[in-house]
Amino acid sequence: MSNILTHSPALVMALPLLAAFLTPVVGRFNRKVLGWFVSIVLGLTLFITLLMATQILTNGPMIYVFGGSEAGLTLPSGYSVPIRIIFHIDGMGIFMGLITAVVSFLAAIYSLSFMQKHSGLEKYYALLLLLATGMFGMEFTGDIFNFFVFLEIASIASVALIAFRSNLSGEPAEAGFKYMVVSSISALMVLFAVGLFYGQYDVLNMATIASVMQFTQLDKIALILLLTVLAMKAGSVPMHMWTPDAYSEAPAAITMVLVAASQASLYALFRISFSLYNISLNTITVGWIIIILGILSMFIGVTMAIIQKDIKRLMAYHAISQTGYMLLGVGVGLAVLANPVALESFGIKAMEGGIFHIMNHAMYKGLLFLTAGALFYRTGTRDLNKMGGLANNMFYTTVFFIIGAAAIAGIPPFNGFASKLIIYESVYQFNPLLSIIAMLVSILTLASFVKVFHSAFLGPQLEQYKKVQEVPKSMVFAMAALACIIVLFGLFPDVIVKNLVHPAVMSLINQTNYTATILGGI
Amino acid sequence: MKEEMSRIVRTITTLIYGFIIVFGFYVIVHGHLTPGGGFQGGAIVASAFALLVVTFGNQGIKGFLQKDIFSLIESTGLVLFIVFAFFGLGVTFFYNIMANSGGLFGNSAIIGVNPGDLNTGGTIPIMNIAVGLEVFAALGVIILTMSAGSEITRKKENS
Amino acid sequence: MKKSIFGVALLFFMAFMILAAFGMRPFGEPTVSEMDDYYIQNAQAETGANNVVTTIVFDYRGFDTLGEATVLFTAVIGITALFREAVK
Amino acid sequence: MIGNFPYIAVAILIGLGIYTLIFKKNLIKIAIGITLIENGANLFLITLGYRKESVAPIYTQAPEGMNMVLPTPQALTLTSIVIGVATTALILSIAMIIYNKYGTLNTDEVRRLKE
Repeated sequence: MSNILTHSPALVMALPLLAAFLTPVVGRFNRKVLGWFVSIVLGLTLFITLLMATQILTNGPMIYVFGGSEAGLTLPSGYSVPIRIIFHIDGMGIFMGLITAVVSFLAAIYSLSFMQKHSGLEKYYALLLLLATGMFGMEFTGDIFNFFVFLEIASIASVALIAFRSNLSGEPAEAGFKYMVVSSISALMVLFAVGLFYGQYDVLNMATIASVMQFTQLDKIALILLLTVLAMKAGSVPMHMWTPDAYSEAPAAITMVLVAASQASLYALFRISFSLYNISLNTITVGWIIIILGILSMFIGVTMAIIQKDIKRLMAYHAISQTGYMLLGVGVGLAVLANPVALESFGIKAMEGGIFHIMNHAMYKGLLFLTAGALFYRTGTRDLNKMGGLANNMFYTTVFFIIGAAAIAGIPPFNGFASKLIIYESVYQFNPLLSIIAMLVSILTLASFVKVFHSAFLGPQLEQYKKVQEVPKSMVFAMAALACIIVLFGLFPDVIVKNLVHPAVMSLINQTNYTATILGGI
Repeated sequence: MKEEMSRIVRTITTLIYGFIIVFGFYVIVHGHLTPGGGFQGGAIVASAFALLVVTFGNQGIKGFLQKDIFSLIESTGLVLFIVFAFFGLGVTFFYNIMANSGGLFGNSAIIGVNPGDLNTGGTIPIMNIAVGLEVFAALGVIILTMSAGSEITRKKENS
Repeated sequence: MKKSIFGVALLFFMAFMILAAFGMRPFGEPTVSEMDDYYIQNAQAETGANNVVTTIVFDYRGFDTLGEATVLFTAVIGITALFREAVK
Repeated sequence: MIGNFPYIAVAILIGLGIYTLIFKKNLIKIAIGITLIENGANLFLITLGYRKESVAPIYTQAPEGMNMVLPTPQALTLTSIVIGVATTALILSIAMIIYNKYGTLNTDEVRRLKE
């Protein structure tokens, strides 16, 4: 048992990878078991992630040296730099890992019936597993070049998945092309920044870079490059053009995973600005840049969403808008990082709100995309004007949609309210105007979702949808699981914040801990 | 565009492609001693297949190069690679258990400049071979798929 | 209009890059090389292979190589998935 | 001063790539732009590894008593080249699919997904 625990960081990567390599072979023998095979593998991965979470939250960060003579031995004797790839999983990493594990597991379950009619299923499932692997790698790795490799795995897998339905029409390929260009540029700029770090310090481990960081001009250039491209991959506003296309053209289950994938980029953004640079950078400037990006994302996202006719495009714009809340919360934390008094009084609180919102957003936005997928599965359209009266036919979907919409609009007792409340309270102490904008955006979100609810679900039963039935059981199960998480988080936010979110925030803020875990000498 | 190239190109290709493949495998197997390795050698082997596809056209190689076999080789290579990484799990994932063990590929190297001994390196040569198989098969599948795909485009344009 | 904005952005980017180029250490004179010296000195003894680059690729940073092989595999799966109905 | 020329070459390559991405309308040219940036990044990595008056880090029949260049950038570049091959192959395949569906490679005519 302890052996499994020691090797769990390797297992959580190797298990989905091995399954992905075997999926084409399994699919050749029996297409029926394929979906179940993948679901079981992702379920096991979720189980290992939960094991790791308990371990990390009780005993502190987890280290795994690949190929080392001992899993925890980071430095070779007599040398002061790590020479091997190290997985470095702390509170924040495992927090993101849990999101990835839950989301990809439910996506596999949902796909059991959602993707049944499509051809090339073994490829679909292999790509889903690879996408999950890439995200895990991005979140767990402590090595900056390794991060680049996993960023590429995640982006190539998501591009192929976005373009998966291009046999039916040209639009998915178009969205895939757009996303491919965006993600290749981001990955290459990350590679360039890796070169800048390596050229100056001759190390690739992030904790080691943080400890020797001099904040030269080259480091500033690397910071700007990294911030820009990671904000782009996270779908923040000035660079958000790929988001609605990619989210709306991908299959619904994949869209849910894509939301989590863009949050993995957001995680990397936070990791780099907090753990790599921390107070050596001008935290007030960078913090305000992130806050302004957040405010712009919030506002432009929601205004663009209101005018959309396509249900998935509308939700995609809302995803941009909700990304703004996370940037706002964490940006406030970054802006007051150098000021211990302010950090103690509201900075940590704001970051808790922002980080908690990441998980909440993954859950309710996933649920909303799944309900949109359920509507598409039964009606064959995503156009809101063509839908109507579906509440008569699809009871469960309607209930789940209401839960998701209430959560995204910040209505108690759902989880969106819990995290938004923390953000409002703490940001108000920092700057009241920002808090008011955030509340305004929330009201606009509610208005937009009332419109969707009205046009898709309410009204008289339409003639062409007379025979529409509830979606199959596996889809209902996936949606129900997400709805349960949403309600539970909404009812007991304090427990989650105390046990899961607070350690994540502290692991971001405390840079000395981060470097000391690798280099020793606390 | 004509499917096949001229007689000169076809003759030279049939003469030369075997040598390219052998050279590729040489580069793969000697990866731990000389410049090269799994990726480079795999790319060389795949270039032989690219040459064949260019020379004989997509129809000409149908019975000779098959995508399914390539896919199988690719999966085999990857599984071999990850399995040898798993063998180190007694210590850590990716631990080189066979280095300096005296068994297969287990000789210790002479420290410093030496003429090179093929039987060294532990899991490194095996992983080289695994990656070499994976790379040439993967590139082969890419070449075959894309050339078949471009043929569809060409047909569409002509009709 | 849009093009001129992009043009200005490109100019800024180029200025950045040139700035970075002049800020780098001189070509061919690495200031610190502790990690690489470790590889050069200990690779032969630890793995038995003569080619230091290969030892890094398959031993010290073997996990990167697994990721890289996976990228290639992903691309192959993606391409065959894209052409799955056109090419049998 | 002369020591910085490799880095300037890198800057020019990456700048050319970005220029291609912004101002060219053809999907294949966009793919070429990405390849240019990638080559710039690879060139940057490999220049970082050079050490004056040194030989390749391979002990097989190496000259005695010479310094060796830094091996890590070579390994990193190898990795990023293979990743680049995968990216380019996928992006060209998507361009082929788009051409099959729409009969054009011009980005202005391809644009079906609107705001």
